[in-house]
Amino acid sequence: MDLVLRGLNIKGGYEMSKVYVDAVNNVSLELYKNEIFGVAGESGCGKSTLVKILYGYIEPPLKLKSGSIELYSNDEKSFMISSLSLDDLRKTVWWKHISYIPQNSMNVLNPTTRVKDHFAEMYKTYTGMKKKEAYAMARKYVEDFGLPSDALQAFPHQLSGGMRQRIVIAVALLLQPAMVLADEPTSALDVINQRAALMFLKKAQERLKNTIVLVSHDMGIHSVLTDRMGVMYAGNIVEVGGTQAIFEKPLHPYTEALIESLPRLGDKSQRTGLKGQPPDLRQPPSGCRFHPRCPYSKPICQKEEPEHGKREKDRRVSCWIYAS
Amino acid sequence: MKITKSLAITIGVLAAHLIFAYVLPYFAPYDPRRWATVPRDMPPSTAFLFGTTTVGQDLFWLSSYALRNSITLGILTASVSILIAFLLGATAGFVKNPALHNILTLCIDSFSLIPGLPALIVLTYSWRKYLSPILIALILSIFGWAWPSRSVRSLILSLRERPFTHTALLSGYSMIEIFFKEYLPYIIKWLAVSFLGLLTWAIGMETTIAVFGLSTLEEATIGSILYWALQYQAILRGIWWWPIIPILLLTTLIVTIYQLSNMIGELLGAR
Amino acid sequence: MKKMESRKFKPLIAHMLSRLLFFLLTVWIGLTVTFIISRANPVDPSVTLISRLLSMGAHLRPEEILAMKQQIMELYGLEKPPYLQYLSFLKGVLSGNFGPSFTSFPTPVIDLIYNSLPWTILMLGFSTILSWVIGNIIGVLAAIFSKKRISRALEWIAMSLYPVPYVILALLLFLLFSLVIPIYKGVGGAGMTKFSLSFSFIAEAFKRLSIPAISIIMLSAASWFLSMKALALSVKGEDFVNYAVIRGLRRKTIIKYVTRHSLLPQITALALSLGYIFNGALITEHIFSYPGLGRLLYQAITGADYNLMLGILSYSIVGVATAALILDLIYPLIDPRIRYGGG
Amino acid sequence: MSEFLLELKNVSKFFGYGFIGWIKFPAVDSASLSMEKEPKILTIAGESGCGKTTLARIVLGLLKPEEGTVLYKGKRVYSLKRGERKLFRKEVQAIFQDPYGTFNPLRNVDTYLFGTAKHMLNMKDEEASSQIKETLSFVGLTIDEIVGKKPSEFSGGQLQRIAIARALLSQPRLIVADEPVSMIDASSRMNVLNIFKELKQREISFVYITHDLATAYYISDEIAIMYRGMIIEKGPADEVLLNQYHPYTKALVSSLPEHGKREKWIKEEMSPLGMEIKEFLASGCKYISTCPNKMEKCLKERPPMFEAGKVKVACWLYG
Repeated sequence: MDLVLRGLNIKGGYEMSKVYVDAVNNVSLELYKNEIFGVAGESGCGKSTLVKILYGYIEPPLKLKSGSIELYSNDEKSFMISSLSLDDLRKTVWWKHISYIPQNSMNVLNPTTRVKDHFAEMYKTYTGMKKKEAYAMARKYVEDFGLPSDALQAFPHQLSGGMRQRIVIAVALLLQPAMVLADEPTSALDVINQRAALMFLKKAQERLKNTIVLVSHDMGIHSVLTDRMGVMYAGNIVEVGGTQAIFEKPLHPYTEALIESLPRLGDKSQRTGLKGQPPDLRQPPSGCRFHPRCPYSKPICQKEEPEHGKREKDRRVSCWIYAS
Repeated sequence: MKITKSLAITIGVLAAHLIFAYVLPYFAPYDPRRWATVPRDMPPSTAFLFGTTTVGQDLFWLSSYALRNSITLGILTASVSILIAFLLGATAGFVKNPALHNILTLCIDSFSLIPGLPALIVLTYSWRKYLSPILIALILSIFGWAWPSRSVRSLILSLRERPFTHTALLSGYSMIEIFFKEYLPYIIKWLAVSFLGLLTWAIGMETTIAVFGLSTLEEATIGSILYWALQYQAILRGIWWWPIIPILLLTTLIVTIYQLSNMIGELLGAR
Repeated sequence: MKKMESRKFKPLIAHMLSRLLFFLLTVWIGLTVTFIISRANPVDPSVTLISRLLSMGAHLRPEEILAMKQQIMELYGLEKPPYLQYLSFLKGVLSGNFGPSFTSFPTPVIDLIYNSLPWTILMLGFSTILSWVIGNIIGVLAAIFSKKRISRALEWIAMSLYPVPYVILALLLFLLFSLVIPIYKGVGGAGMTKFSLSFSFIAEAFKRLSIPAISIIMLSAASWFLSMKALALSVKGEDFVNYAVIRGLRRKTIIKYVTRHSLLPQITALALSLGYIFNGALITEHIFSYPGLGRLLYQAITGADYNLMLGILSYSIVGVATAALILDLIYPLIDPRIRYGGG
Repeated sequence: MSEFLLELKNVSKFFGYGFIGWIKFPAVDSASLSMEKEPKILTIAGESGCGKTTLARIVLGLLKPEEGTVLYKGKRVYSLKRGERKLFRKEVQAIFQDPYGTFNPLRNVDTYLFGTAKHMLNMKDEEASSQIKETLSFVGLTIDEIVGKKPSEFSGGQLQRIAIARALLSQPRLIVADEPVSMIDASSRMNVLNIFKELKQREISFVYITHDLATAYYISDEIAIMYRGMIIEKGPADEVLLNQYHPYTKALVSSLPEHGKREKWIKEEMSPLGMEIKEFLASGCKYISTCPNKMEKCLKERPPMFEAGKVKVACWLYG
């Protein structure tokens, strides 16, 4: 499989007057062409921060402490995102090769600008197109996507949340980037609109054969949409593998608890949740960060961080249970 | 850390003003309002720290009196205005009937748009024979309440929508208890900040109507000193210290109070 | 789809109606307050007026005084029941009839106001627009470059200027331009009350206008600067601006985004603060003897011209409310959310 | 005495928008519901803006409906006498969505517990504190953990448990839980929902308001589905959620992302929803713009509640 992005030992967090919040701790990951990679985890686990770092959008108080991120574009160029400045990223990498669908994305369009101008701005910025030409291009582009073209004339608030969401997705795919980062793209939408938006995203991905990183706290979404996924807890990726494999047999105790606590239609068996609270990342627990809540905790878990070890093919997990 | 340092400076400057205004008058060697007690038109010197006026008053003692009166008048006005603002704003915020609520809201909004100065001038003119600092404070209050009232209203409206209001209701608190226990801490924070705002507004407004010749001109206030300075053409005759001294006192006072209100607002998280 | 609905223009009409209602209510409340103020007079206005006439050297016989008193009572409608007095007062304002001025007897009050009004409008229009534009431009730039030292310096200056009352700054400038840089000496208010559109007139008017206007411009600009900076800083943190940054749009576009969005509340704020600015104009005009309503008002006070005072007060209220109404009606042109509803 | 604990008959609540609220739209549109005396968990499910929170507030006696009647134990909630009102307050309690909004950030959380004990149970401080201790231990907290602390010192899950303890303290008969777990992490959600299940054994009924059909299925006995202010389907939870009668319920269930549904979820055709306000004001069926089964009749006439098996459904398909 073709590699699209490689992140090595990424460590980053928020530095605010003397306090450091360790948001992403020593994360390594490889993403391939033509896949939807899911990042799962609960609030505060660092999944949004990870995506920001992958995009290279690092502004104070966010700080990248160490690690490297390399992106391989469709035309076989490579970019070292972690060492480019914001200005360079903007000029050479962003949107052409990697684009972003931000959190709360149904409300990110400029309320005083018509939808067509959102497209036109992108054409003008990245291809130097004239306004008229850009409008025509936008029209054609939107129609190709199966979206109603009179949505272009509307102001964002005139469209439904689901429609705005699909517009934002369309904007992200405008220049056919090798990779799209989607950070909780549908968490504000209701299930029906969420499904419509994600199906829209999936269809576009199938057509463009690019890579999508989909961040979501909702395990259900991962189960129906992503090909591979990583589960994050307190800044670490604790388990990576094929989505179906993970759902069928979760290896990490945390992944297991997440899937176990998921209620399902047609199944009324008693379910239990995890005990305790996620850790305070200003003072993360020693050893394995999950050990205070882990039902299988062993003495070594308190002392040493487990390796991110390979299990089976394409499956990695960091837990002392599996230490040889 | 930075806030505490500038807060210390601000409080220091304010304290100096307050001592000048409220302690010094007790040490005045004579009634500084009386004319012809000192030589006329003397520029500031060691003998007359702030100089003297054309009618023979020592500006040092006179402005100490004046500052006291101006601040007192300002405090009085701000208190009455805040009270009106609080009562009307709270009513507008609490009224359940939407029509009544809209009417009250429109009234408060209209009142904040009406230019107060000409109205103040007509009113003080009508009552000019009876003007005393208290009456002036009351008249000023008629035009001071509208702006803070708007904010009290919207503050209560937003508090009423907060879920903790429902929690309190479900815990058996009455609406009156909720008002005093849940809302008052927020409202007081806010009132503290707007009290200071009104204080500066009132001091400035008294000075303004005094310059139009419509304040208690016999009583020393910052405004009346300026009025007499203008009447005696002090600026054109080059007696610059006569207007400059009260202007400087007033400006430093008002800027200091404003800084203080900003800092308090920031500390309390009001706004 | 939704486009159909927007064609009905309902939100726009609703907006206009509500602003019109607000305008009418403001004028009505203002005039009612004026009426109450005028009747809550501890002294019988006819006595005041007659003693005023007598002190001006008029020799009147007792019966003439009585007749005059009767005339004045009629003019004020004082013998009628209060609600009729109120109605005839409102009628008087609407038809511009405030009776004669007593300082320039028998010129009607309305003529004096019409002579001064253009000067005030000129001063207010010039200084308000200029200060709003300056304050907002600098405010946005200070917010965009909020980490630069000059941005903090400007904020510091504005914070020290903002709370200063108009009267104080006007006096300071008067002092400055009369004593230190004596360029305002002699440019009193005398002459030049006829308004025309000739070039020499405009040049002369501008010369008289510019220095008094400085005090209004300085204070207003400081206030617009502060609110604009705060607004723009919060807009800068909003999702749609962040999204523009993520999309890699040029800085120019982002400044445009922030500016446009922060300007909207500033227009509303301008409409609401017109009364306050008008107060400032009155005091400035008085101190610089600029031939507008402020000077006229001072003349009315010194001349005990009660009719003139009431006239100025009533027209100030109507004028300020009208200006606010115009701004409110322009607003939807700039904010599409009002035009098409929602938002 | 009435056989029902709670009964809503044709309840409507209008909200105004536009110029001083001239245009009225029904946030709740003639909703009828009933709950038997026997302890049950009734779910009111629907998507954001469907009127479920408004309905919850109406049930709680916090928001007076313009039309219809709300009966609690056979008495009209909005015209209770003083003593009855007090009893109603004591017996009908609530848990809200945002645990941080539930308590005033300027006050200590324990004041609400002592306040409830004082007002509802007429307890003196000592008696109250032993009662509070007991209630807190039920939700897995101790009194020392919470006394003298502001809401900001707790996690969301802890606060939600304190909120449950507060509601329990007045010994309620009915608890209205408005999206109680939507702001809690998925892994701790079940802990809260299991508390509800356990409380049902202790003779407490629940109105569970949610957008999440999976948790609804997990805990509820009965369910009512709302769409644009209207209840469009109601009945036993198993029946409604597994057999779905109304086309909207079908769309909701099929859109639920769940493990094992992958193929269907991505491939099956579906249409996104229309614009809200317009649908609220529709004179016929409100689901018409997206419904795959729409008929001529649906446009003109609003469907009444038809019986279909064990459920009631507002759709002409069953007329």
